[in-house]
Amino acid sequence: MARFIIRSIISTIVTMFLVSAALFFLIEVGSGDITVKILGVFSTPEQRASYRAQLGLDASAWQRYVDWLFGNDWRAERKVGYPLVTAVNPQTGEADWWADVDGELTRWQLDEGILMTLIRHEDGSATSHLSSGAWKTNTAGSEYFWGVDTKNNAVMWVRGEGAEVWALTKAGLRKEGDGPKQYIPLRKGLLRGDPGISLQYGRPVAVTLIARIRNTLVLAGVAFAIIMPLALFVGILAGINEGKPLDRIISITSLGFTATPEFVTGIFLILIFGIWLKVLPAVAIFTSADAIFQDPKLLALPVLTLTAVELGYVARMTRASMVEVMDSAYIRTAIIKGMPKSRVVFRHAIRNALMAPITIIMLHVNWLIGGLVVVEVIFGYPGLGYYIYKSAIFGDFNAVEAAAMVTVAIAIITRLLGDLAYTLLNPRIRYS
Amino acid sequence: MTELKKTPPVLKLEDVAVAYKVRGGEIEAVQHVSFEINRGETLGIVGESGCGKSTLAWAVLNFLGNNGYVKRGSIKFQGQELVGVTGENLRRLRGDQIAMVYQDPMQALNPSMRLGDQMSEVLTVHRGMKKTEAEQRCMEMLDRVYMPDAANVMKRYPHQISGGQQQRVVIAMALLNDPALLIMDEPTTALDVTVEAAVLDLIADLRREFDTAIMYITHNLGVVARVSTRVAVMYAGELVERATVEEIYKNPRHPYTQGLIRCVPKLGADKARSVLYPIRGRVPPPNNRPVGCVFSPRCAFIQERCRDQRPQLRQLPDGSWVRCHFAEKIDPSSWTPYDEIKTPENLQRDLAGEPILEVKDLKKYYEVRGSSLKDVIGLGEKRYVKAVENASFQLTRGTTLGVVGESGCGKSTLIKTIIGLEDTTSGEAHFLGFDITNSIKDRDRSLIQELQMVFQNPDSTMNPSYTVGQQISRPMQHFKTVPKDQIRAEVIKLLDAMRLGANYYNRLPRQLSGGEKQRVGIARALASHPDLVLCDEPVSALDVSVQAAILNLLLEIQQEYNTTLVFIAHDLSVVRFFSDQVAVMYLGQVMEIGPAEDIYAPPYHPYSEALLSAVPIPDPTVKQKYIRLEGSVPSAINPPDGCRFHTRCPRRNLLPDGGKICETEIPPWREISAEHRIFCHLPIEILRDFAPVVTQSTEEI
Amino acid sequence: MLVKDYMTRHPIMVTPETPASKAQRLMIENQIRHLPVVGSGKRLQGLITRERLRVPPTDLGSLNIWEISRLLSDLQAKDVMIKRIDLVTIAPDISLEHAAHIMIQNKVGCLPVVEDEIVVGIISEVDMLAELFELLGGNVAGVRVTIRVPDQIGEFAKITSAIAAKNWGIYASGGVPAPKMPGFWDVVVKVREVPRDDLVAVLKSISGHKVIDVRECTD
Amino acid sequence: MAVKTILQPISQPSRLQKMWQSTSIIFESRVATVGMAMVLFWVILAFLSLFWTPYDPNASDFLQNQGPSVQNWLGTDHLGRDILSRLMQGTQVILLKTRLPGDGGISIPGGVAIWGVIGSLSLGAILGLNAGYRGGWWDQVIMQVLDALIAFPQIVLYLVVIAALGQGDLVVILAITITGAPGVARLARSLAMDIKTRDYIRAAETRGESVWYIMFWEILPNARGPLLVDGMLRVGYAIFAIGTLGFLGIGLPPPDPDWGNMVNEARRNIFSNQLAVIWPALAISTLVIGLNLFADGLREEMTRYQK
Repeated sequence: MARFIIRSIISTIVTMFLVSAALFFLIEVGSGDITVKILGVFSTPEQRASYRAQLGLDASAWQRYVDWLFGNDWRAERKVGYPLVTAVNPQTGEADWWADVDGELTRWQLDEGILMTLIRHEDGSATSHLSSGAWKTNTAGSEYFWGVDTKNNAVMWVRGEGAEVWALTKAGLRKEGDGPKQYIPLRKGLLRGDPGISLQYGRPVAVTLIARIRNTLVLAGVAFAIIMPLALFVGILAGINEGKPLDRIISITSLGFTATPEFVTGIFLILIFGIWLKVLPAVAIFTSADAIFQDPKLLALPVLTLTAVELGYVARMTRASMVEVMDSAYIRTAIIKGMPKSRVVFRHAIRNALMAPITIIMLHVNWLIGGLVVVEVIFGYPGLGYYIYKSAIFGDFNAVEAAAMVTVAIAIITRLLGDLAYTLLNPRIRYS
Repeated sequence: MTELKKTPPVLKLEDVAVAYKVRGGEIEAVQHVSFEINRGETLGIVGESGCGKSTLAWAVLNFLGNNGYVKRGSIKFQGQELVGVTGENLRRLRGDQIAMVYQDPMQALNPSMRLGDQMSEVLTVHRGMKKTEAEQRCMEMLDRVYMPDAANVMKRYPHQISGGQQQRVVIAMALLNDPALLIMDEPTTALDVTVEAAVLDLIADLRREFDTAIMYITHNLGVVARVSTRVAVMYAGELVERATVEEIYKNPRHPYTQGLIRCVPKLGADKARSVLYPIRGRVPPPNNRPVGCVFSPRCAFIQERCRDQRPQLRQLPDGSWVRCHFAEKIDPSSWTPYDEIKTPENLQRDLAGEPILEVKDLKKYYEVRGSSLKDVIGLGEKRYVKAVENASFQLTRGTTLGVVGESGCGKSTLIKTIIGLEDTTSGEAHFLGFDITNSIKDRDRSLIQELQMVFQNPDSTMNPSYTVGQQISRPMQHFKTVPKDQIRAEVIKLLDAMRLGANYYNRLPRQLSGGEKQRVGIARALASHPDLVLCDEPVSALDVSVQAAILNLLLEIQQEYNTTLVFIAHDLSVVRFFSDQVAVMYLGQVMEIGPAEDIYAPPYHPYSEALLSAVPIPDPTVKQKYIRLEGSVPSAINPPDGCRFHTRCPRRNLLPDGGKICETEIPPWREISAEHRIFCHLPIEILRDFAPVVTQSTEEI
Repeated sequence: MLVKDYMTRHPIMVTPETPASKAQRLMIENQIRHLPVVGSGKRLQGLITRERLRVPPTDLGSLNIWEISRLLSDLQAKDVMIKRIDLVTIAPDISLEHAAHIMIQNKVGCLPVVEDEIVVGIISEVDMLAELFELLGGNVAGVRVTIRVPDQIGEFAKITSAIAAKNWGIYASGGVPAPKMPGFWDVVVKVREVPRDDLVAVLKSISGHKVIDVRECTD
Repeated sequence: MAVKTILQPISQPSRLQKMWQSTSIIFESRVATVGMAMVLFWVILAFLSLFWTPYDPNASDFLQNQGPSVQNWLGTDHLGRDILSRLMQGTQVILLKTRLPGDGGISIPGGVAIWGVIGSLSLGAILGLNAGYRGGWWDQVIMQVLDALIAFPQIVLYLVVIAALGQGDLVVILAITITGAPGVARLARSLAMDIKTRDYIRAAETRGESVWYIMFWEILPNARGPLLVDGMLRVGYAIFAIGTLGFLGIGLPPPDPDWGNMVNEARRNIFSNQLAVIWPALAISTLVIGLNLFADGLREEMTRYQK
């Protein structure tokens, strides 16, 4: 058994890496120029190039993958020469990057060609000083300086060559002088819980994502809690009555539900409950991310839609497995031993019949997530799926990558759990 | 004593017919079957596959599925009608008064329940016994079926014990409630011969002790002879003959029974001195049985009356029952072989001729992975399954080497290594002077062509997607042995040689019977005119009547093409009949090798002796010495040191201090003659002193 | 010679719900006189004998023909059986003579053999008689001699050694106190394949012994 | 001689008879027959739409959001287009044609769903056969990659692929291929692992046949049945997916009407015109259910046939 579990875990880790790489390169390589979307179609190539540099997109794809996954502060640290740390900005509640210069959290700023040092105080405010003797000379003779700027980038200024950059502000693009030659947008990397900044909203992805994940987990959890017992029950019921009318009814109904896309089911449910019967709101308006906790009734239709689609699938799997088991030689033995039907089903059949569906159900969790995306879009539910959809449409790759990795992680971890459950149910693996 | 008290039969079938509903009608799988079984009696039911013998067992248990039912007749159990009993009444009978043991114990046991739970529920459900008490009983019963370490076995899962032990558990489970009737459907077919022998002994013991009526279903004439008191022979859904076991073998009345007995080689018979006579034709399908006697199309004694009048089962003056119009008139000794059976002649081979295959110290180890953390990441100590250890032999052109041994003895690995499906770990192997220790990928095409193989399972030997012609012509195209435009003619020539005929060219495998598929398999192997053909149990999956035909065919081919054969089988009689030279293998090691007739008579290796003692012989008058091996075959990962057989050897104590030497030292090869060698510590003199295992009882019964 | 060796294993049994008419038919068809009634798991609940199936005429006197037939068809095994509490049973490990004693004492012709209340067999007078038959070698040919011997230690040995000295084999033997002759035992021996007169001569030569009956039986 | 008389030649069925035999299995199962009828209905409509639709599907010729009438059998949508014409035209791009990118407006025969499934069947079969037959490292590596693909929630994979490559028929085909291939590969692998234990594979190996010959000429023909049934089911999934993508607004691009997109657009007017939502929704579910029933019945019948 140890062997099986270790293999599963190793395979899971390898899978996660493969997936992260595939995801990253697919999006990075495939997607067009993201700056067009952010800056608008009327932006000039020069503006876009400048902005690309600020986003760090001018680095090689490999470099960015490593940055994305493991962060780049350790890389920037070597250039800056000081440890880089984060400190929470009390105004925004988000973390800012600072260099730890001998115990003082420090940033730099180039003002009219003069390098200024910003020292952070305990309360979060900073005071500005003139920086002296910081410039270094490179082999070509020009003076340069690596430091942390006020926009959480590690940057390189060159003395006397303040570049002209286009900065994105609330009011639009603004041309600024004194710009750095090189940017490293500081990040901790996905593995350390920092998936970067959302390009669409300009805020850290991690902050918005957590509320979304929570909402989705509520929706999926409620649906899962309804689907599983119900589907297993119905499937087993159909399985032990193979070929009888009850089985036919259950099979055909569940086939019908499974084969109907979520959006069709969802629309029909809205029509029935929202428009014709008027018992539930046809269009649920989620005023805030916490709306579901204030009005749980909003969950009803999304959950019902998910249930309709998933129930059929799981029930069919269970039925097939049950039919196969009921046909096996050892069930025949149990019947010939004179065991009552109930004992044959509960003691002999169910355990074996559940082995196959449990792995398949766990594999199916990513299908459930797919359903979630559609359901959340139909009902405007503020969850992970809706977030992925919005981000994907916008091309917000930081957000898509992070959210997709979360879904993948959920899928893979449930599959691992499925493997473990299978191991526990199946003594042939447990004792080998 | 038992004859004194007349007791009613436990099971009585009268004119039973069982039918299955299928699309567009129904099929009567079993017709006109009548018999009774008394207490303490074993009725052996023999017949070839598809004759309806298993259906009969299911009919007794009223377990015919959704589409089967007893169409006519009555099945009385303990005087009470079983047909039509359903629900709770039926459930109470099953497992309590009627129990069953099946062919494949691994399938019959629930893989995810502990054996103890599976056994004890029989008692807790039927008798309302308390769990602890029931488990106590189960343990006693396991002891009774000679299961070592019963308490431990109760806690295990089916896959953790061996096949023979599983069958003991199933038998113990069946006997827990002291049933009046025990139905056994091929209970030993999946077991090795030495294990089978032990289980058969057990069944005989238990029948005496429990006074149970046993309905024993099997296809094996040898097994029937060993366990039964009376025998019923079934053919095409009908019971054709019923008599005591002695009578059936000594004086078979029905032409089919006579035919069956002529099909199987007697242990000790060889191809030079005896001939196997297959039954011509094939069993008619249930929906197309002849109007008259079901056996008439295949009967040598057919008369006009047989064609249109169906005979009844009737009793002859000597007490046996037979379904034949002319049972009294048929004299088996007047039977003459059909024209088409050529009796191969001049089959004595010279083993000293030109060697075609030379194998020396051949080893094949497989690496196995452990399950510890170290093993998973590849740092664990490497362990090996020692599948073949130091095999050495020579094979003369045109002769046959038979390899016998129980499952896991390495005989299949040996031929896989020779043919190149596996590469060799070490040792030498030369075929026609070429080195063949490499794998087939590295061999020259012309060498591959000379080494071909015939496989065991007729159902998987042919690719279901291609016609017979396509499959036989493929080797000719591949090896380019035949010009393209002549391939068809060549294939048809081969088909004729296989006695199949040109009209088989376009048939698909699913239109062929098992024997025909096997013939095509042989034709395909011969298509490239190989010098050496390796046969991996080519007849073990076939019915006996077909088996004889295939063996004859192989003999004929060998004679015609002067092909050399390596013939693997687990049936000792077949190997003896078929081979010139025999190698006995145990746990990867060749234990004895020599001319066929020498292997089957002393001096022999203690393992060969045990095998001979275990093999079921289709003749109740033959006496076998009683030798049973203890324990089970050790793992090939850690084979015993010294002699690999020492853990089970019944002859060890003939050596001083109980054979200590066997545990530590690898035995020497004892040269009995130039060709005959025995791998044993026992000196030749002692080996020579062994009494023969098989003796013909001279006393008339 | 224990009960378990002589009892009938796997007797035909019925459930308490079996109609009495069916039970009767079973007994007639299979020529048996006792039918144990068992619940689930062969647990003994009662016993039906042929006598129990006869309805006492006094019960019938007041009924008309229709009522009788209905009464009979409604009757179940449990209505006619001897109840478990009234039954005498025996365990399989008891000696045969002990069983005989129980049967004589209780004046019953049959004892269900039970182990933990579960029926494992049934033993009846016929089984007892069968044992007697076997004991005295009833089924083989030979010379059967009855000898009256004094009730002393060593007298039986004289007979056996005399026969053994001639290299003959005793097939069966038995002894009982001579009827109405205190101080004497009647010993029966059966010897196979021996000339009658030779045997009698040998036995007569033993002093104090008296051959009181000689007969030769064939198969 | 006696043998010859018993071996009466079995008459060879003609090609037509063989075809009838293999199709007649469909009618053995009521489920499959019903499924086939549902699928055939749409296929016939699709072919019909090539030559005739009641009106131009993209012309706003009528009043908006009208119910069914003699003029417009199924009513009109929010732009005043005839729903029936749009439904009929919508079948084409799923089942009958794939529009190549470029200005020429060139289409190739075979719908997006069909090509997507063909793609996933071919890719999956190649990967699965290699993994299953060769085993060892091949198996490890291929299965690891496939596991990674399977780990993606399918819809997320669609979103990502489309976000990366933009909309278009070929992109949808690619997305269906990528999402479908792992499933096919798993099936092909398990079939190959089963079939490779058969003796006829041993026979081919002892003939020294190449690995590719064994995989494609010895194994594949015997794995054909289950793979085709799976393909049939996958056409259903593909239509399902195309509908979902259309609904999300990232499916097949205009001008051809797309059922999912029709549902999405009509949804906005759901209070005033419910029928405009119901028709395309029904269309998708009947076609998908039909395909599912067909495949299911066929599979059941095939396993019974094998028994």
